Amino acid sequence: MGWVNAVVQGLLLGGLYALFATGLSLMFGVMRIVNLAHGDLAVVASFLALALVSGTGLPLWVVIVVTVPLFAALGYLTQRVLLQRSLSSGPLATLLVTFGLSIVLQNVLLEVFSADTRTLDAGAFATGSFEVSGAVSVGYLSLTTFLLACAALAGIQLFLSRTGLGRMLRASSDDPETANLMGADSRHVYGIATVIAFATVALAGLMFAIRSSFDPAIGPSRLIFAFEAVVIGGLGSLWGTLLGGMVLGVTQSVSAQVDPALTLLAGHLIFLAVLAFRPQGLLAGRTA
Amino acid sequence: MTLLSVRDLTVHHGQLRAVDGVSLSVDEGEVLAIIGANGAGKSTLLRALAGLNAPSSGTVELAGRDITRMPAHRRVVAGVALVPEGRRLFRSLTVEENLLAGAYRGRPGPWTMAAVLELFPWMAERRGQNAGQLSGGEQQAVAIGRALLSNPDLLLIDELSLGLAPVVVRRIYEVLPGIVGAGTTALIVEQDVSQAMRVADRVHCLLEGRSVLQGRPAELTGERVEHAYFGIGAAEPAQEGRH
Amino acid sequence: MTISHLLSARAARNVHVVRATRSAKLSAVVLAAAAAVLAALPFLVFSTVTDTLINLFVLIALASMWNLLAGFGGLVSVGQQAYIGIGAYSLVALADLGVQPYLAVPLAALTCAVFALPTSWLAFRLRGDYFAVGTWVIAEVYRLLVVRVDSLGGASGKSLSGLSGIDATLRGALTYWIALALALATIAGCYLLLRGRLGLSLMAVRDEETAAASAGIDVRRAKLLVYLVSAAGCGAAGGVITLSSLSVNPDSIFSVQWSAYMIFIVVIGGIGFIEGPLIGALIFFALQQLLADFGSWYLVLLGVVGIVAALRLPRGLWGLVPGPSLFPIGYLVRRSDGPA
Amino acid sequence: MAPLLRLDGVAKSFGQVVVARDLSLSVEPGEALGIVGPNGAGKSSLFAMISGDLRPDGGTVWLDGRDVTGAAPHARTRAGIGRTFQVPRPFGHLTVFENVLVCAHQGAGLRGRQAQAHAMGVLERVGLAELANTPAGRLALLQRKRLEVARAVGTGPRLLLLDEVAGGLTEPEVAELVAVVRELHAGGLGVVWIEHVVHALVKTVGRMICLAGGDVVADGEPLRVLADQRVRELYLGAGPEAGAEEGS
Repeated sequence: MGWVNAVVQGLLLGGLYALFATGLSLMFGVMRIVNLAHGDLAVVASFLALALVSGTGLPLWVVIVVTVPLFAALGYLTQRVLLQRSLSSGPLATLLVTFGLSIVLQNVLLEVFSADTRTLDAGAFATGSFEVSGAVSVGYLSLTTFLLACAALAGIQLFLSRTGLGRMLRASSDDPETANLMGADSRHVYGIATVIAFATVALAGLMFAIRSSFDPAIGPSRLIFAFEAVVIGGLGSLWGTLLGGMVLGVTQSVSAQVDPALTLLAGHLIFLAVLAFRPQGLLAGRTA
Repeated sequence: MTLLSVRDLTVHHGQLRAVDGVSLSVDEGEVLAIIGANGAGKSTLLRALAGLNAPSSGTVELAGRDITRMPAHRRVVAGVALVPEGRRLFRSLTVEENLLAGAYRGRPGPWTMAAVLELFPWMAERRGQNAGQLSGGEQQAVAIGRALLSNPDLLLIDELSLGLAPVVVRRIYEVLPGIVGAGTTALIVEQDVSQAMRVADRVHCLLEGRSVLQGRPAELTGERVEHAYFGIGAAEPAQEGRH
Repeated sequence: MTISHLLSARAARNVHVVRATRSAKLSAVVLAAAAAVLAALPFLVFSTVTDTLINLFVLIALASMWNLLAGFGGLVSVGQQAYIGIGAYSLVALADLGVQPYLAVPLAALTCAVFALPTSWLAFRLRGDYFAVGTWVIAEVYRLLVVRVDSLGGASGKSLSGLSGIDATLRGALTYWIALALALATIAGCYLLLRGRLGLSLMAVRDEETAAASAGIDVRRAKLLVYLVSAAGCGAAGGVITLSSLSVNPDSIFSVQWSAYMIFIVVIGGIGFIEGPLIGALIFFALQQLLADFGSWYLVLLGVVGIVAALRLPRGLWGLVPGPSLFPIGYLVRRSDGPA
Repeated sequence: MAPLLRLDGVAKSFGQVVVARDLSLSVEPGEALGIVGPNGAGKSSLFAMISGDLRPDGGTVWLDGRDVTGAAPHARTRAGIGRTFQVPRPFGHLTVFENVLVCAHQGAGLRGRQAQAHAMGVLERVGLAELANTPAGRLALLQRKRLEVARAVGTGPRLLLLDEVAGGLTEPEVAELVAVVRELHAGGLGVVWIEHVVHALVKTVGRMICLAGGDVVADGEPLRVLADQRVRELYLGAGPEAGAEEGS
C-alpha cells in the first residue's frame, strides 16, 4: 500500500516548503514585512535559470550556483531601494509595495516568457529513484532537495545563533530600537535578512522548477504554501517552519493518495484548523 | 576634562516640547544624576543623547566632537551606551547572547565578558537562560552588563531603580563605583532622590522639560530639591540653576 | 443623569450643529444630475459603450467596499474575491432554482453576508498583514470547495440560465442599470453608514482602537459589521459581473486579481475618503481603456503606479485636493456668540 | 448601599514584577479619591484593571455591587466608568466635537440633538468649545489632556478615572483643571485621580491612598497620608532629608 510512501514523500516535500517559507518568516520576523511577492520571486528565479540554461547552454548546477548569489545581491538592493522606504511610509505601505511588486513581476514574466507552462530539465536525476523497501521508493531529486533544504536551514540556524550579525538579526526581531543601541544599523540588518530570504527563495524556486512545471502566474499559489507553513509551525521559529512545512507536505501528499483533486484543499483546511484551534502555531514562536 | 557637553537642547514629542533648552556638561569619570517627576523629560533627554530622538535644536558634543545628528548605531562606536527605560532585554536571546549583543561593535576597552561576570557573579551560572525568565533586578543587571560590553566612555542609565526592590537597588548601586572607576562616565536618571543624592557627584533637576536646579548634593538643601521636584515656587531656584 | 443635564443646559442655547456645507449641497446636485445622465445612456449611445461602463460601475462598487473595509474598518483584506465568487455562484444557483436573475442580485449579497459571519470568526484571529494573507487562503478554500460541487459546473464553470427569453438589447440595458444602481448604492451606502452614529464609531476605532473601547464602542462588533457589509457589497458585484458575462468561471471569479484592482484603485484614489474609490476607479478605467492594446504591460504599469502611490502619496490623489468633501460626514459646530 | 467601586483582593503580576498584591479598596458614590505612589507602583495597572483593559490574575472588581471582573472595556464604560489615558489618545482625524460626540453616543447612550448638546456642554466646561471644529490630531498637549477629560465625561460616567491629567501642565493650567474636576465632583461624580502633581490632588480629593509595589501603603486624609513617613520615603525618596544632612 502507498500510505507509508505518501508520508515519506510528504516529509521530503515538506523540507522544500520549509526552505521556501524561511524567507517569508525571516522577513516578517525581522522587518514585520509580509512579502506578497515571495512566491513570484521563486518563479522569477525559475525563469532566470531557464533563460540561462537555454541561452548559455551551461549545465544546470552551474546555473544554480550563479542564480542563488545573484538573487542574494538582488535582495540587498531591493531592501535598500524599495522596502526600506516603505517601512517609513506606514503599515499599509509594505503590504501595498510587495503586492505591487508581485503584480509587476508576474506580468513582466508573462510578457517576456508567455503564459506557457515550463519545466527545468534536470535529466535522469529528476526522474531516478531508489527503493528503500518494497513500499517506499525515494527519488534522487526529492532526497537531494530535502537534504539541501535541511542544510540551508541548519546553516541559517548556525548563522543566527553563532555570529554577531546573526544575533543582531534576532535581536532586531525582538526590539529593533534596542538593537540600534547596540550599534546595529537597522538598514544593514534588514538588508541581510532580505539577502537570506532572496537566496533561499531562489534555491527553493529552482527546486520547485525541477520537480514540477511552472508558469508566470503560479507565484501567488506558491506564496500561500509558504504562508501556511509559517503559520502552522508558529511565527518566529525556524524549526517551527520546518515542522509546518512537513505537516503541510504530508497532508498534501496523503490527501493526494485519496483523491488528487484534494491536494490543495486539504493543505488549506489543515491551515484553517490550526488557525481556529491553535492560532499561535504548533511550535509557538520564541518571540512572544 | 569635559566629556559630554549639551547646549540648549530642545526635543519635541510630536507637539509636546519634552525637553526645553536644557544645557549640561559632564566631566570624565563623573556621575551626574538627573532627577525630576514623571513627565519632566528625563527619559527623552537620555534618548536624545543616545540618538534615538532627534533634537529640534541645540547641540550635543562628545569629547569635543559634535554628535548632534549622529544616528544611534554610530554613537555606540563613538562611545555612548544607553541602558533604556524598562531594561529592554532581547527576550528570545539568552543572558549570554544579550551580553554579547552589547559587544557587537567590538569597541576596545576594559569591559570583557569575564569582567562583567566578575561584576555580577550570578550571571555565569545562568548565562544559558532566556532573558525573559529573569527577575526585574536581574534584568537590570544584564542590561547594565550589556551596555558595559560596548565599552562606552559615557554610560547613560534610565530609571535605574524603577520597579526594583530596595535591596536590589542597593546591590546595583554597589557596583556603580566599580564602573566609574574603570574609566566610564555615568549619567543616570533616578526617581529616587535620596539614592541620586548619595551616589552622584552632581545632580540636575528637570521640571516640565526645563532644568530648574543643579549642583552638588552637599550644596543643595532638601527644601530646594523638593520645591524643584514638584515645581512649587519653582521660579527662584530656576534662575540660579540655569547656566 | 444630572451631570449631563447640567452641562447640556448651559451649552445648548447658542450653539447649533450642522452636517452639510453649501458646497456639499452643490455637489449633491451635480452628482444627482450625473446619475440621471448615466441612467439615460442606454437610450442615447451604442451598447458597446454601456457594456464597457458596466465594468467601471463594478470597479467603483468593489473599490468602495474595500475602502470601507480597509480605510474605515482597518481590515486590510486580500481575500474579498471570496465574496465576489460566492455572489456570482449564488446568482447562478438561484437562477437554476428559477429565481429571476436580476432579482437574485440582492439575494446574492445576502448569501455573502451569511457566509461572512462564520468566516469572520476565523479571519479575525489574524492581525494586520497576516489577516491579509489569511483572507486570501480563505478565498482559495472557497474556490476549491466550489470546484468540487458538480452541480455548479466543477472546474470549468457554468453559464447563467433564466435570461434566454429576454431580448439582447433590453438585457444589456437592464444589466447596465443594475450595475449603475449598484455603484450608486455602494457609494450612498458608505455615505449613510459613515454619516451615522456607527460611522463616527468606526472612524474612532480606525484612529485609536484602545481609546475607542473606552469611549464605549464595541470594537469587535463594529469591525464585524463593516466586514459583513463589505462582503454583501462584493457579493452583489459578483452577481452583476455574472449578469454581464452570462457565465461564471471559478478561476477568474475567485482570482486574487480582483483584490489587486480594488487595492490599487483605493490607494491611488485615496484610502479613507468616500471620494477615493470614485477617483481611483475613473483613473484605473481610463488606463485600462488606453492601454488595452498593450496586453499585460498595463498591469505592470499599474503595479508600478501602485508602488509609487504607496510610497509617495499615502493619502492618494483625493488627499491632494484641498477644500471641502463631496460627501460631508462630519459635524460642524456653529456658535452664535463666538467665532464659528 | 453598595459602594460605587469595590476591588476585592485584586492581584496582578507581569513575570516577577508584582503590580497588584491582594489589593482591596472601595470608592463610595460621589467620593473623590486620590492615588499617589512612585513610578512602577502599579497605579496605571490598577486603572487598567478597573477600566477592563487588563484582566487581574485574581480577585474581583465590583461596580455598583455588580461583578464586572470579566466585562469588556466598552461594557464598563457603558456601565458608568469613564477613563482618561495618561498619554492622550485622541481620535486624530475627528474633530474635537466629534471626539466627545462619539462618547456621548456610545458611552452615555444619547442620540441626536441630546447627544450633541451634551458633547457641547462638556466642551464648554473643559474649555475646548472654541476648538470644537479642530481636528484632534492638531491639538497641543494641554488641549489633548483636556480632551481626555472631555471624552471621559462625555461617556456620562458615575465614576471618573483620571490618569495624570495634570502632568506637564503649567501652574495656572493645573489650577484651571482642578476647578473643572471640582465642579464635576460637586455635581455628584465619583472621582479616582492618579497624580504626581500632589498639590492639585490635595485641593480636590477628600481621601488619598499611596500605592507601592502593588500594596496600599497609606489610606486616609490627603495631608495625613502625605505626612506619613513611609509615604515620604517611598514617594520622594528620603532624598531631601539625606541631602540636607550631608549639606549641614
